[in-house]
Amino acid sequence: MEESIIIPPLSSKDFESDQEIRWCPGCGDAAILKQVQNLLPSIGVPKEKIVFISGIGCSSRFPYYMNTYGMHTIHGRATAVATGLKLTRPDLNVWIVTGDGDALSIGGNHLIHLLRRDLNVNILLFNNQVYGLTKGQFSPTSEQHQITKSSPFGNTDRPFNPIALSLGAGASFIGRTIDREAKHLQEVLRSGQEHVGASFIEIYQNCHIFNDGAFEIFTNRTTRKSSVLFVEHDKPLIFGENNQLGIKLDGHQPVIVHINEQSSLNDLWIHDEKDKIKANILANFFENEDYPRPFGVLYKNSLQQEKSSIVGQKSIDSSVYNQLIAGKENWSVL
Amino acid sequence: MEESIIIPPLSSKDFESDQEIRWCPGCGDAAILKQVQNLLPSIGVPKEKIVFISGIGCSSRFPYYMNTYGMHTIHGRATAVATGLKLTRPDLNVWIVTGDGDALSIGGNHLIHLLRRDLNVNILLFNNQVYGLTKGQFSPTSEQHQITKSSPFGNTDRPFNPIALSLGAGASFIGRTIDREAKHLQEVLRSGQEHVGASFIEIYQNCHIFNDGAFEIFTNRTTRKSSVLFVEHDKPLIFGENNQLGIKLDGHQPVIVHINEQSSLNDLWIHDEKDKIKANILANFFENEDYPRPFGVLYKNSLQQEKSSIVGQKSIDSSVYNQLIAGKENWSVL
Amino acid sequence: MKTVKVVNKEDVIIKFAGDSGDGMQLVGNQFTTNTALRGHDLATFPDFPAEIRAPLGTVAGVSGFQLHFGSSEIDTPGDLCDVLIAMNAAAFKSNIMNVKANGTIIADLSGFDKKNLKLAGYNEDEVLLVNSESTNFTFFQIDITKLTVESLKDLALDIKDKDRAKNMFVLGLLFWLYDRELQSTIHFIEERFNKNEIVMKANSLVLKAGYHFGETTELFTNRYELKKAIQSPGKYRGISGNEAIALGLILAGARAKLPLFYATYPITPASDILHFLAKKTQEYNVLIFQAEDEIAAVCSAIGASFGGSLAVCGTSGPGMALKMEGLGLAVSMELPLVICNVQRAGPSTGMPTKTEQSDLLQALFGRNGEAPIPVIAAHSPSDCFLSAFEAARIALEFMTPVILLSDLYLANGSEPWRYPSFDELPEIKTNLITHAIDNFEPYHRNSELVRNWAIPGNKGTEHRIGGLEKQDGSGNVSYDGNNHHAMVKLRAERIEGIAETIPLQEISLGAESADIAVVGWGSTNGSIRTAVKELLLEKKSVAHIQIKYLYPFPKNLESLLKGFKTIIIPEINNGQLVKIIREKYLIDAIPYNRIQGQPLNVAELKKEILKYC
Amino acid sequence: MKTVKVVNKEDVIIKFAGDSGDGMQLVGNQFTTNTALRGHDLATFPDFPAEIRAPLGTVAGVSGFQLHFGSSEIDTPGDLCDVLIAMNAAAFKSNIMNVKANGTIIADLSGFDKKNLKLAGYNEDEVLLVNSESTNFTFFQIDITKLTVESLKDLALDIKDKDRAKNMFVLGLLFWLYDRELQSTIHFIEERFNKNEIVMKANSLVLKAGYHFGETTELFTNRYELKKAIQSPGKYRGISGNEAIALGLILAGARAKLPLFYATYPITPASDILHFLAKKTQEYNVLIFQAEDEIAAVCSAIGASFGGSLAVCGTSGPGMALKMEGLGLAVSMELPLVICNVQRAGPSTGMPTKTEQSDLLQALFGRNGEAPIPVIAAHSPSDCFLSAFEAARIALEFMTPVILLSDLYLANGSEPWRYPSFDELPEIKTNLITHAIDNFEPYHRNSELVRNWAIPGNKGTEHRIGGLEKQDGSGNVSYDGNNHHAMVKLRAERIEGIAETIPLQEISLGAESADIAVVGWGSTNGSIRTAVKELLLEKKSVAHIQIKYLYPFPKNLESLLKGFKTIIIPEINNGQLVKIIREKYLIDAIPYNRIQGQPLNVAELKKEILKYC
Ligand SMILES: Cc1ncc(C[n+]2csc(CCOP(=O)(O)OP(=O)(O)O)c2C)c(N)n1
Ligand SMILES: Cc1ncc(C[n+]2csc(CCOP(=O)(O)OP(=O)(O)O)c2C)c(N)n1
Ligand code: SF4
Ligand code: SF4
Ligand SMILES: [Mg+2]
Ligand SMILES: [Mg+2]
Repeated sequence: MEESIIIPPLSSKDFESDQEIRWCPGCGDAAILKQVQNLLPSIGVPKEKIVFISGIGCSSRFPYYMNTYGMHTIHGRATAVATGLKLTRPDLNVWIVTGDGDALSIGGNHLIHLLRRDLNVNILLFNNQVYGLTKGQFSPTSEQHQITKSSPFGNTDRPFNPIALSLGAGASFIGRTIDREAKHLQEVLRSGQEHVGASFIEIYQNCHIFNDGAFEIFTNRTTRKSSVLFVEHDKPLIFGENNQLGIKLDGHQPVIVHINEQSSLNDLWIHDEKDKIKANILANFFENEDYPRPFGVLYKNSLQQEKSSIVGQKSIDSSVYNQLIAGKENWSVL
Repeated sequence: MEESIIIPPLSSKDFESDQEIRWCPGCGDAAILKQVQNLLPSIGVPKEKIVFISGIGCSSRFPYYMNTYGMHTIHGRATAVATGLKLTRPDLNVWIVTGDGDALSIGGNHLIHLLRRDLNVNILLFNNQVYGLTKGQFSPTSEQHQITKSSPFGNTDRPFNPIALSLGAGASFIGRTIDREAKHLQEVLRSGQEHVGASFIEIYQNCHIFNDGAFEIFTNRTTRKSSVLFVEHDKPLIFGENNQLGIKLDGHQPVIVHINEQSSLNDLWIHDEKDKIKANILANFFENEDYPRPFGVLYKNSLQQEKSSIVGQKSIDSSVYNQLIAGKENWSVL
Repeated sequence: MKTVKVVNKEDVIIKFAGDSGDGMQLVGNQFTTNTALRGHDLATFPDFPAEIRAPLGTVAGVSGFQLHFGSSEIDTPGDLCDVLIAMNAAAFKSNIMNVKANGTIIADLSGFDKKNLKLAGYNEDEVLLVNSESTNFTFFQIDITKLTVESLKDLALDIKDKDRAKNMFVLGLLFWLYDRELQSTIHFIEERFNKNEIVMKANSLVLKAGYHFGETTELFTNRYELKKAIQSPGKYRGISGNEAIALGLILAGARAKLPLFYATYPITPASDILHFLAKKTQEYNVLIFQAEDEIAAVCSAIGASFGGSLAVCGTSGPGMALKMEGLGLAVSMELPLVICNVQRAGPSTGMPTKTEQSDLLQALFGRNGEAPIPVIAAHSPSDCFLSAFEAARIALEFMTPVILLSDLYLANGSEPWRYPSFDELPEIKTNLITHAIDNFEPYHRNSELVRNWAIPGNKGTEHRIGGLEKQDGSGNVSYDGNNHHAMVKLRAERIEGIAETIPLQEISLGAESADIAVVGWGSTNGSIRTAVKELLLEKKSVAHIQIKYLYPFPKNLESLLKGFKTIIIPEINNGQLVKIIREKYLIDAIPYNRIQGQPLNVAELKKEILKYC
Repeated sequence: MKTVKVVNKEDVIIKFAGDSGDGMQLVGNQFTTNTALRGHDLATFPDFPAEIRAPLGTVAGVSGFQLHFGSSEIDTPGDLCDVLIAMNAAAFKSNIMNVKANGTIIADLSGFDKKNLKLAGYNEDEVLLVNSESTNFTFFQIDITKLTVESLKDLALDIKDKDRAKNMFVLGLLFWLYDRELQSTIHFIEERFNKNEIVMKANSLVLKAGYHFGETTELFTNRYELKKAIQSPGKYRGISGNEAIALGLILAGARAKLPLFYATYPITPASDILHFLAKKTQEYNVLIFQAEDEIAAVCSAIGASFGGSLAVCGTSGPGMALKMEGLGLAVSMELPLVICNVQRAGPSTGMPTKTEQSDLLQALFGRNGEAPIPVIAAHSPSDCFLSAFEAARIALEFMTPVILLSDLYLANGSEPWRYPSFDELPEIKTNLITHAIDNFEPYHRNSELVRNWAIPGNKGTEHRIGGLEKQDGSGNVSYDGNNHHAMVKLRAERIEGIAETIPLQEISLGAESADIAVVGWGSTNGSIRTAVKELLLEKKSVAHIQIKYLYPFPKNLESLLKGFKTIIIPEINNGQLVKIIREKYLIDAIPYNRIQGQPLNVAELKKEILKYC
């Protein structure tokens, strides 16, 4: 079965299917689609070896627009479907596209188990903090007190912290990016794709119909620089309007400091993708509005080697089957 | 409806039902049952206000043996059933009894959502790292490489770290204890019971039929003291045969030190139940065999006030219902 | 001055169709309210696009609203329409096949420019087609957008906002055409835009402009008049099926003196029940719980039921499938529970925005083991109210889960409803125990085989229940074979016993002595009724029976059905009720199945029935 | 020397019963192997306690093993036993009502001391009862434990271990009683304890001691002899239903040249399929996946199926309920999949260690929407092999999920199986595409309406499928009503078409011209066959039909059934197949239902059939 594969140079166009895009004009989903299509020609995998699997939701329409193999499954189960595919076909390049409802509400269990099993797939969680397709109920990432169709007096639940949850589930790769940062998005996707193991990538995605502006603070010119912390491996944590702020670790406590005034660049927390405790501390920023929101590859620690053999390809003699059928104890009737 | 309740002094016997105990003789479940029955007379809640809810599994037989209200539901759903009961009846004292399969395999999603919602219930997870009732398959807490009926060549999956998972899900109370430490068990249960919010308590429980000795290292005389770290709020982290070892935080990194030799008592990490980062570091001990396993209340942070009003007790005039029926626009036909 | 003829009409079907952004639902609803206030009977059905916002101007993006009103009883929104309002070419394209011969089309010329024609998928030469296709119709091409903008030339609004008011022009024009007062809509505009005076003014200006246009243009030579419908005296309002379910549940809770706990996971077309109830939680004894999935929803409802609430779930197809294990538990625990399945087209995700009634067999047989659950079906939007109330009654009186079947068509459709007052609704009795009982047995039964309901907090009735087989009486776990056999029989018998408390099956139209009975259930009621009504006028020997109680059946159903020579069972599925009737009564009932995501077409149905006349 | 009469017997039923720790399963299996090698036909059924380890000596803790063997065809493990081995009072108590009048009881006296009598729930005076109850029987009270320990007095084993060997004493005694060779068991002992010589020695010593005891004691005056059964020539082995399913699946994969992917979540009584397959993963093309729940299991199987595996799930009752949404997706995607439902007593958790066949209607109708899935049922432990193979064939040949129904009784029961060789098994054809196709359409169908199966990795057939309704051919999402109607019909038609590839229904016993047909499905086969066989000997006009293909039915079923005056349908449920037969053929078939967690009792069934003779 193994042949030497010659990959013809593909372009992003090759990954566009013939289906008309049915997202609301301006939906963040389309921006993400574009970046995925831009990325794929460069990952060195032939088109027919790529599979996109989604659940149900606006975001889960994704596979229809990709000219690869794909499945638009049922709500919450993309992770489970992908598990069966990847277990039996480790040779394939499997992408899961899911929403905050799909992955974290109905599909929460399969997600944490997939992360625990550390299957070598890429999980793109389109987080718009709302149920888009069903027209605007709160989701497990909706903010507390958020007014939605199903919470007219404000959502009473606290949201999940998806980074903390995935860390807790044992994820080996955790990234966060946002629909509006095309380059960053593509780079985080690329890191995830290169990582051997389950890559969990939370993508903030604006639903301008039912939850417009949820991430405005991270995209708006005036607030963006002081709300977003782009982390890079081996680089200090720096943010702020003029990159004047940094984060230092005081023992195990993160502290925001003015660079030069309170602290020198050298004293800053240096991002270490492999440090789980640091990843936990970064994850906790979510719960405290004083801290900026970290974006980038927050944690990455390869636990395994790439497997590429397809299971079930042993060549077995019929006599071996006959042994199986006959069992240990048998007798003849003449 | 509110009456002043006179609680007659109850004894542990009052909490024993008339049902014969059907666990294997010597099962850790029975030891836990005993401690729960010992605890309840002292929590100041009348028997009829207490409800035990379980899923399916050996451990989930628990409610049958408690002379309180109880439900033995379906596999994995005790948390969901309890959610409905507690939401509608905040006046009740609700206990969930579940196993590692029940809570973390099929029931994983309801568990993390319950923790996220921080419902004021007590969750007792009987972790025997195996499926008892179905006779010995691996569970999501089984060790990697563990040989079981369904993993004759060794379990290939990594286990969940239940403490990390519950932290990641946003739990407000996390404890760990073990069937063989009667007093410790009772004290951790008491703390959980006193906590307002979801109390998640992992109880190591020996299944001597299908996974005997899984926790022997924590109970065996010769290994116990150097493998177990009993944490107490505001106390330094000390363990070891002669309490000669301690844990220090070097920045955000935990380091095991010989007390007096390498470090003084004063330099040791002081346990702070409320510190989530520290709780994360403690949780991570699980992944590193060099560290002792922490037992006790690992994290506790009340986010809410006790609610005791029963919902749905507004007294509503029939005219208010008539308004509802009539709606905004209506007309008469004569 | 032009002369205008006033034409009398028995009934009229209008379809409002435009792009999702064109406000057709609003116009439809306004015209409906006005029509209802005018004393006509009516039925409506909206027709949303599958996408949240499909691309502008495309067929996929067309949003429609059909209104059928008249001076006699109206049972359906109608098959083909008399009047089509087409705000653009796509709306025209997707509705033209549903206009009656010689029907009227009112089109907004601006929506038929080259760009729109192309977006609708017409190519250049087909532009002619639009016109030629329209020769069988009275085709009014009016530049509504332009007229709208003109009428607002003095207002300081940007062009986009002016544009947006064009639906009011249509409404005004129709008000003129059907000789209506503008008052109800002007009132509505004032309320709706009370924070934005300029928009308020714009809308009422355009409304009047539309009306005025009708009056002055030479285009229209006819106006239409309809008599009031004869309706039973009483208080009326318009109501949709989903709202009626929500109301029915709140009132059932009130009449049972229990709080309502509604646990659900959003799913089309059931979500509006949630949205409606969510708004009522502060004023009424209603708690809603949006669970993490449908399994959690049903399980939390079981928990709430154990705690003494009227516990209810709402869902649809795929969500219903997920609830089956939980429902089995509720059967075994004998706890009251109502599950509303607002059906949509399956299998699997299917067509979430299309109607179907294909979950009946699942409702009856979808669980493992012998797990009988009563099933009832609502047959019109307003009937959803009493059906929900009745489902709750049965659940509470008989300590059982009950499945209530509705569907997308009932859920979104609406009609006038003669509503009851609180006091007219019967009280619902429960089996609640409120005192201590010596040697309490949770499965102790009354003469109807119903066990008692002792809830936590009640002293002296502490007990444990679960999903394992149990000894009758004590409720202790039992693996005894004879006990199990007896319990299986007993659970079934208890449910069969509900037949004692439900009304006998009536014939809704026609006589018991007719040759043919057309037997339906659920939302086909309107179509079947209309077809049979017409056939009766043609002196055919037919009758119409609509079954609400699907399990158990009314006690007289067998003898009633056996009186007919021919039984035809039309369903929007591949034959489900027909299976049950055939099996139970060994009647050679004939299925008639149209599975098109739409209500049954009356004309087609009539044709089918005629085959047997 | 004592004289021993050799008595000839046609068949014998022995029930081994003791405490869970007494090793009765082992003794039963050993005696069974010996019996099979001797050339008798046989059937066995174990009877485990519900608890893992119920308290020692209690009725709840009794573990049983029933063996029925004989010189003619044996179809069931039998109703009442000829011989009861009772290792303690509890074993006696829970089995005494199932011993034939004048049957033989061999009791271990040590297990009937005061303590044991009390644990069994006898009170002091009832001790007499044990004896008096036993007067209808030949009652041998032997102090087996003591004799065992004595026979080991020279071995350096502690008393507990000596005690444990008592089951070998029983086995030896029975070997003497039925004139058997000890060789097969000695061989077994040597293999089993090859790492513990002393235990090995102890066991064979005790085995021989038991045999010797029979020979020397004056107690037994009879020995029993049975002729070989007449069996078709061939190679035989013993097999249980669960093992047969596992084998059938592996071989189906091999004959289809596809890897087997078995995704499951442990559940009684299906888990043994998992355990068996788990052991084969290194040698065969088998991958097992223990998922986090049944939903993940079915969904992962769908993923594997999309990737080109033979994907299979095994489960039971509650787990089956959870798979329904996923199955709907597989129906919509038209992917091959086999679901083995090893049924147990419901509803809900029910009685997990008791048998039942109450998931048939769920298999047929448990999904939302119109989601037809073929259903086939195995009717004996060994038939599970071909049934699993056939389920896989249908799934792969017709690109559809298939439900295979087994039950606890088949799963744990065992019988001799004349096994085929690899080459005797037919090849299974698939619709796999292995080349690029221009304008590939995933829903392009062959003449049997089966779509093609293009799997990832195949260049030039990239495509997307999903659970939304799709246009036939292209597979593009479609909300078109006519297309949907056509697709619903087409999905059903494709499944109905399977009838062309399955054998016609045969009569298994009796003649087509008989008055009465007793029609069953699944595990009732043995009981019905035995009852009808006996009635035929009594010259009654009856026939036996066992239906394997439950959906679609064999093409001749209707005409076959309509030839009989009376159709009786016995089922271990509250009437499920009977509903389908009544509905489909309008035959007034009569249900006979015993829902006791047990196989049908032949005597009772005969009585029922006689009512109609
Ligand atoms: C079993 C089931 N339950 C509910 C639904 C209805 N449903 C479809 S998508 C969705 C949530 C979508 O939210 P999210 O996953 O955040 O995706 P988004 O639309 O926001 O991209 C729901 C509840 C369904 N299709 N299936
Ligand atoms: C839906 C469903 N799937 C599977 C089962 C079978 N089952 C019963 S208990 C159990 C696992 C028990 O393991 P755990 O929760 O760890 O409890 P333990 O017996 O070890 O206390 C399983 C798989 C079931 N009852 N229901
Ligand atoms: S509803 Fe929101 S998420 Fe869905 S397509 Fe529209 S903008 Fe995007
Ligand atoms: S199997 Fe294990 S967990 Fe279950 S009762 Fe026995 S010892 Fe306890
Ligand atoms: Mg979302
Ligand atoms: Mg366990």
